[in-house]
Amino acid sequence: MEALFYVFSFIAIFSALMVVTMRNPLTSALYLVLCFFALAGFYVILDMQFLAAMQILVYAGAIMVLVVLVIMLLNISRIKNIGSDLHQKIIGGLISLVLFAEIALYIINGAQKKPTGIFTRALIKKIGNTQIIGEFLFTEYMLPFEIASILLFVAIIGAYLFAKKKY
Amino acid sequence: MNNYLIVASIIFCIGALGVIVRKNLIVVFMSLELMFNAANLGFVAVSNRLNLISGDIFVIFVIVVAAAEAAIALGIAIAFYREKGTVDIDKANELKN
Amino acid sequence: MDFFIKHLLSVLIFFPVVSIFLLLPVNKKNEWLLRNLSTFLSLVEFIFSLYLFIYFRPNTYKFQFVEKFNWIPSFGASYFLGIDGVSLFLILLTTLLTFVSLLSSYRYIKAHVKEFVILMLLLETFMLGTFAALDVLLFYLFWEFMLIPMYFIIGMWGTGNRVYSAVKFVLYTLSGSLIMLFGLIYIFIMHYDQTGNFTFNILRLYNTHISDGLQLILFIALFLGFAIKIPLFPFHTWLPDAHTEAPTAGSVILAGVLLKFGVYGFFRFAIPLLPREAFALAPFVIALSVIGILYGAFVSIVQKDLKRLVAFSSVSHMGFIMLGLFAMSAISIDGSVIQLLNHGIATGALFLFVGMLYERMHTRQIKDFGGIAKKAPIFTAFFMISVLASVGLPGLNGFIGEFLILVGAFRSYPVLTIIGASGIIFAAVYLLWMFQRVMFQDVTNPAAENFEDMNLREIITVLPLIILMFLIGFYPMPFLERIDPTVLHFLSAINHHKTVYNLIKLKTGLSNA
Amino acid sequence: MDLKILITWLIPLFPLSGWLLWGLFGKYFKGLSGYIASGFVIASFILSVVLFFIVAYSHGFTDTLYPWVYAGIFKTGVSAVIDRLSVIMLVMVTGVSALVHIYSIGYMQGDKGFSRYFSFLNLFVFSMVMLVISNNLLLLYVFWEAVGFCSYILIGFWYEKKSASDAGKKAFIVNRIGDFGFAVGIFLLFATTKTLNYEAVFAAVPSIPAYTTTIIALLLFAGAVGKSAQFPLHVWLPDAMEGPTPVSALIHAATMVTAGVYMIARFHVIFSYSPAASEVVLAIGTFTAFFAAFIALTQFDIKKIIAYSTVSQLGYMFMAVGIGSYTAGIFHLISHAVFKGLLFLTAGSVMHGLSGELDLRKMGGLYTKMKTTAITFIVGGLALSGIPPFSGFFSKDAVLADIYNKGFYFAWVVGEITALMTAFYIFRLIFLAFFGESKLDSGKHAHESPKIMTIPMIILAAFAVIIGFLGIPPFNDSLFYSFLHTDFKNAYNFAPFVNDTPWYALSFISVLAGLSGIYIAYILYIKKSVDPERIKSIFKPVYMLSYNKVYIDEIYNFLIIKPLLVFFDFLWKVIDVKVIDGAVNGIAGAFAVFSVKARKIQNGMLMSYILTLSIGAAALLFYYFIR
Amino acid sequence: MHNMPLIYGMNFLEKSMLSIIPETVIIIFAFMVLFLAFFEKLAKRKNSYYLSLIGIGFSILYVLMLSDRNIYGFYGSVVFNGFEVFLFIAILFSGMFTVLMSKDYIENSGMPAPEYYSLILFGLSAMMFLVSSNNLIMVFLSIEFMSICAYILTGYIKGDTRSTEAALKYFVLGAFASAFLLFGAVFIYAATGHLNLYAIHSFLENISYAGSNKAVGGIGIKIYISAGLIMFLVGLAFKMSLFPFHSWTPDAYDGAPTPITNFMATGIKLAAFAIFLRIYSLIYNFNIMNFNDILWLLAVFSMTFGNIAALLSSNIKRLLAYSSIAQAGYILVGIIGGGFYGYSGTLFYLLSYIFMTAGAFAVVVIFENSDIISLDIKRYAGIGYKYPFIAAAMSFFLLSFAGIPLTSGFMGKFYVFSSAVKSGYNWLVLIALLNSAFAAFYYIKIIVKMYMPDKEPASPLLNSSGDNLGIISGAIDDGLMLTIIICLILTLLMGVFPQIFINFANNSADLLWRI
Repeated sequence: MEALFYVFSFIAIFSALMVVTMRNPLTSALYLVLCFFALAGFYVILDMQFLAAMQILVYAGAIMVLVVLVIMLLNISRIKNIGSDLHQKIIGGLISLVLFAEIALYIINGAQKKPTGIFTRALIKKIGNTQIIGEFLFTEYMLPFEIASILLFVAIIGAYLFAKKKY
Repeated sequence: MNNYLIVASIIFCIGALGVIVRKNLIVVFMSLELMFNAANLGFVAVSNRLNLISGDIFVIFVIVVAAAEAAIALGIAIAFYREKGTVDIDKANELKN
Repeated sequence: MDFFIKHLLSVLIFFPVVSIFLLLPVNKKNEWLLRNLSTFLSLVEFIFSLYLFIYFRPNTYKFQFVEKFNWIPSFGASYFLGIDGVSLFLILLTTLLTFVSLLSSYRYIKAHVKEFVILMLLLETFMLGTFAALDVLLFYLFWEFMLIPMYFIIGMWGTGNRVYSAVKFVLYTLSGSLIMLFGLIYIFIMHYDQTGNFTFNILRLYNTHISDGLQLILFIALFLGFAIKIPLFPFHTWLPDAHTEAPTAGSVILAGVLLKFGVYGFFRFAIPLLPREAFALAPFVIALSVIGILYGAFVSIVQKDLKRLVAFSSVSHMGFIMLGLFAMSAISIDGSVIQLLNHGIATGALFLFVGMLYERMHTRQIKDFGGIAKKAPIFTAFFMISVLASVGLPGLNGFIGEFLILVGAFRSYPVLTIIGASGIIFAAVYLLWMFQRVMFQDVTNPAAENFEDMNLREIITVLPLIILMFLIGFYPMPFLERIDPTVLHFLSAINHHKTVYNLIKLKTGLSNA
Repeated sequence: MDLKILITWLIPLFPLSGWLLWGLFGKYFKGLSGYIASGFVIASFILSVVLFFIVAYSHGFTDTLYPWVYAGIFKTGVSAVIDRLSVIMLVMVTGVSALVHIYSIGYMQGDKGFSRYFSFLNLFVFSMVMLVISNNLLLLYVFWEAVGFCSYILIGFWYEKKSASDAGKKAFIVNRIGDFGFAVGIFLLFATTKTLNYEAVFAAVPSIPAYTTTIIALLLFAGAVGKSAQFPLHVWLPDAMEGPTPVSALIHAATMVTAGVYMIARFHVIFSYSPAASEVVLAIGTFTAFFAAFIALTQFDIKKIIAYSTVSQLGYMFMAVGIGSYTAGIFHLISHAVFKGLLFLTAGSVMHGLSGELDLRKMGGLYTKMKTTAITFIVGGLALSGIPPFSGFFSKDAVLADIYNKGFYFAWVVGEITALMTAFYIFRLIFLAFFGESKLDSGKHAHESPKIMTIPMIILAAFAVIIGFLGIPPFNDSLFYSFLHTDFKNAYNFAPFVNDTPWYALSFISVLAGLSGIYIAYILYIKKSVDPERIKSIFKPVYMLSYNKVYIDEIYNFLIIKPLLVFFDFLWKVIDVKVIDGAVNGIAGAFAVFSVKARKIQNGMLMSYILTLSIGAAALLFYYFIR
Repeated sequence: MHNMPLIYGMNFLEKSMLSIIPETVIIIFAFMVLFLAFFEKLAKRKNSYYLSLIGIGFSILYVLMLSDRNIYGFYGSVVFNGFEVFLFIAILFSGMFTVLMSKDYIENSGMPAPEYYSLILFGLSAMMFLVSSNNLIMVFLSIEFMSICAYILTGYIKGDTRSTEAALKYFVLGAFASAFLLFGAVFIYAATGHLNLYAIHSFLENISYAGSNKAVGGIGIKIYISAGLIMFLVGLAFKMSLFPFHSWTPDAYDGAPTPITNFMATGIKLAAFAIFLRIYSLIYNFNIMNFNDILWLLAVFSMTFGNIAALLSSNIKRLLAYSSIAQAGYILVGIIGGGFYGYSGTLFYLLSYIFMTAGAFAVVVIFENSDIISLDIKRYAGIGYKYPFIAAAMSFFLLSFAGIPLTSGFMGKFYVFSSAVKSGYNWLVLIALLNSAFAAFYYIKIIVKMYMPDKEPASPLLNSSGDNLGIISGAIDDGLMLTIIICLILTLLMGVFPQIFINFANNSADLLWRI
């Protein structure tokens, strides 16, 4: 388990770095996919196979495909060479380092709640995570689920409005 | 246990870095996705640690929202490209002061 | 009738609003009707306000014509009106000057007559409300909104760089009164903390107990608000601009009424609310006022613009008033109140005459005038009377006020009073010199050759003021006998604080020794 | 209310109503206003005479017309005190005014400001009367300034002339300076005694500490200095001659300028309780007497000469009240009022004859042309130079004798010398004007004035002769003294008589002085045995000093007025505009600058927006450390 | 079902449905409006306009019908009580104004109406969900929902690069901010193990009483919570456009269609403040963290920056944007003041803020529609004489922004500031007052332009300006006039007789505590 965790975290962080550093958006898109895979791996470790599946399907499957499609659509050669200037890199690096330091500080010095829930690994294994999630999704989180559906609908309208040439 | 959160925060900050330094709208968007995913990781880890399930539910909704945002983002990207002929966000400088 | 008397203050405050509604349907083109109707309505208002004087019981300090309704219960704010000997005359002054200035602007205001008269009446409402309100929130409401009509009057009908002056006027006074608002809110909250219920009733707020250090801060806050309005010496720079650029009516109201609010605020709010700091800081305030007296006089002497000269002269006069108020003796405060009226009357009249000069010659530079006395005897006579009234010539109103102020103040602050009293010399210098250069000598400016004398309207405009000058000068008793009880009560109310303060001073002095 | 009170208030009422009449409806009356005005004043003159006898055969009284200013403990009414002092003054004031009114009808004939003139003249009479009878210091101060105002308006009567309006302004402002002291004195008096009513004040005076009394007395005296044109503040009186001559006669010779003396006599209690102050009065008086006479020696403007002589005669009066012999002072005041009024009226008649000519060097030989004027003038001159039996002799000698007998020898000597100079300059004037060959410029042919002007002159001349006998020496048991001195009984006698030299010895000396003065003038200007030019060249510097009025005006101008004006200009242009207003506008400007800076943040670059956002987040997360 | 917090009773579906009726109505109407788009004939702009107005009207009706209810729907993921009633009304009003403003605007710009109005309605429903949401998932979801509608509407003008650019900036920054919000949620979740706000509240209650004993991990949990709250705050402060997170405001306001600018300035800000108030009021009493220090800074910076930046801006929309940043600062003062008094003050201020802002934007829209006048303030010269009523209304709204008495702005400021003084934040109030003193400058600058243009002969002998006095002849949109009149009346009413509104606010602030 530990070993797997480190492997996955290495992959995830490495690919994330690649995403932001690669010049060619296509490359970074592929690295992003890799990163998602790593995250899916984490989920598997954490006994959330369902989420892992979602991750692969929705993200790596749907969203990234969409992204790649758009990149292709927008004449890759034009957008490949959009560099970024140095001082900006430096400041950005600094800021994100500071952010990380601070968050890490909180994480290290803080303490989480004692585990009080009942969904132990054993229970989840017994019932099966998909079933549990399903139950919750359609009882306690029914309303968010509905809203999410409307949200997606609106997003479709939006995409359509943005993408079409004129009214 | 904190390791998961540390990893999550690292990815989060990398995402932030990407948003800050990159000028390519598409890449910026991807970095945003990274940030969201960092949060996802955090949720899953925490809910697992606390033997809870609600965190995992949250992740599902985050994924949904991410999808929606992807749609919007790419729509905007296309519109922007159509008008400016590029996706360099530095070209978005008409509105100032 | 009985109802009318019982709610006279409300009637007075809201009658101008009613008149505005009467004026609204009138067509803009029909300036004749607009002017006369508005003037007539303001005259009616003035006549109503005379009822106050008639039904006012002298020889009592109690508030009269009191009206009290709940307004905002959850702030403890109420629609609480009432007048005592001091506000009575300020209200009368307001109604009179509004009438006068409306009558005076027939010729001066050429454009947007409708807007002008409406704004003037609106302004009147708020001025009256400010004087009548005994509820702090209500007072502040009237106090601050008053700026807006005045701002429009200066900015729309002013001369020169009127916009600059108007904006300066508003911002300067606004910042002052916002700081004051802080002080008021603070006292309001303190009273809540002590009694556990919200109230803006000033009479209740008087009982708020405030520790010394706090009093200092709060007094400074209130001081800024009121001192800018007066304006006291270092805060005076908005005044010359505003007065100079404003149209005649604006200057009259500005000098005649608006400047009074600062003093009134000190009398009604700052001193009774924070008596001990008032006593402690009195020397500084008095020093400022004396500086103001001399400074205003000195600067007026060298002015080249007629209106600016009068403006600076009111800095000097307001200095006298503050000196009297903060000397904290019955005589001097009586004097200050009388002087409030006098300044309103005399300076208002001066602005009227300057306005007439401007209407005829289209200039305000002193050097462009001269020899007008020969052309316009009536004008000369009235102008001279007002000049002398503001010089403080005995027999006219100005003298009574200044003399009482100085006599009263001399007891407690002999040196400062003497320095201040030297202002009467310089007053003579700048006013008479101005008068000589403008009216006497020979005609230099061809424009003055056919300088027509005052017509009937103008005579009617200034006559009430002139009559008042003589009345107050020769027989001030009707005024004094109404003012005196109020002032005595004011002093007795704050006096025990004075004794406490003296005790403290004594203690500290001993401890130092 | 009973008769005498009615009379008391009628006296001021007449002129007051006159003023209102002419002031409001003057232009409907035309020439008539002069006669009616004079009628009013004559009426009040008659009433004052009646009042005089009432008081003489009964006793004085006070009355309050109405409560005037009641504020806290400050209570004063419009109230009158009628005692022997005030009735004498009343008679004098109303009498002289009546004559001047009548005279003016002729003098101001055809002036377009005719009724304006009479309205203000009436106003003056009213104010002067009130000044005399007022019973508290506030009222006194009011009319003290009111008469000042009248003189201002009447000096500047011909306001088209810049010099006239200047003179009026100068008179008012210089008086104001004196009044400032006077007012402060009143404040101090009130602060110490809590009242301003005469009786109460006088009752309180003995109990207040001496130095306070001195300060009060000196402050009040400052007012007198201004009003009566004593040394530092005398500058306004000579210029005041710009006004119509009858005005000079009434205001600047007979009545207003003597108010200072009257005031000190009225407040004799205060002054007598502070010898120091009285000595100051004496010193100022003495100096002014000499100093003014010295200037008068060399002037050529007849009115100026008479004006300076007024100043110097006032000096005599102050000497008298300064040594505590108030009766003598008042006596000289009365007689001076008469003969100086006479001199001015005659001078006016000369001007009238010469159509406004004032320069001695352009006159001469007028005696033949205008006899009445000349004779009356000479009578006045003799009275002024103290030649028996003219009134000046009695009054001035009464003063000088008291000064000698009370042991102020130096002052006495100066007084005698001044007497000599007085005689000299007035007869210099007479000789140059009325005798010798005419130096009139062509086209000017002098003519005698009309009856309406000459009759008042003659009446005054008669009085100038007879009035002196009221003080038939020895003065101290004369009729006048015995009538008046009772009013001064509660004065503290700080300067007792040290020797009682017989009066004739002293008066002999002063008559000698007078005669010698006349003689010098005679040899210089009639016999011409000595050429004035030679003497002028011998005493060149002294002459220039005298001729230029000791440069007082110039000194004031350069040392006080000019610097002040520069300072005021600095105050306005630099302190006000640059410093104070600059600060205000500076703040506004600062905000504008901030605004430009602040809007730099909003540079339209998404990049920098994200930066600010994340920096903000990082900053907030710093909370961990301040936690 | 097991760890589902049961401290609140009813979880029956019909009760739950009751709790979201207003939103549901709006959504239904949104679909109906959208449905119009499919039919050329029906797609007339008017239809969708009126239809959406009717929808809002119905929703308001339902809100009023339910006004006395106190419901926890859907297993406590939404709440509906007086607090919501107040804010629903406010939000629906802002939506109504937005719709009213839009008619002529989209006529002129030829935008497809049905989508536009339906998006506004969707946005409204999102806001209402946000306000009533009682669960971090709901919060996140509805914020995103709301934002997405806003992104789309911002970029709605086709072929206008400014609009697209605004949408771009708004989107990137918004997503960035909500990522922070999300990460904050992780921390809160980790600390408390709850997503339901009331559950979180009761949990915090326990630990705050347990003090800092290791048994419950007091200190550590507090650290986690503070981290979570801070990052959450970043996300919300972005929507509230407080100082360091304000940067999108001027550009988005500028680029967006003006009615949408109004929508953002009123609705979104309102919803954001509401949810912040809800979350904040839950942790306020417990000594979790002295949050007020941070808010203090944010408030001071926001108002100072907003005012200073607005001082010189010449574009009216940008000026209003900056001023809205400053206004956010003032509103925050009330939240800092805290307590019942402070919260009710905040609500009152928010309500008054809606009316003045909507009124001001309505006037802007009028002058945008009548194409003679652009957004540049210089072009406003002299309209005081041309359009007296509109100019007067505009000046009144501006004065209300400036906080001059007789306007709701004054009462709101007074209420908020006195609450802050009450809890001892004197310096804050003093700074705020000085701010509003010099803020008056740029509001008055506009009035100067309208009434005292330099063109006019600078003398009392003005030549009376023209005859076309009176309202713009007929051309003006009745919806706009209606908006202006409503806003005018309400601004005046809240300024002079605020008691009823104060009662309303009090009552809802009171229910904010009720758990």
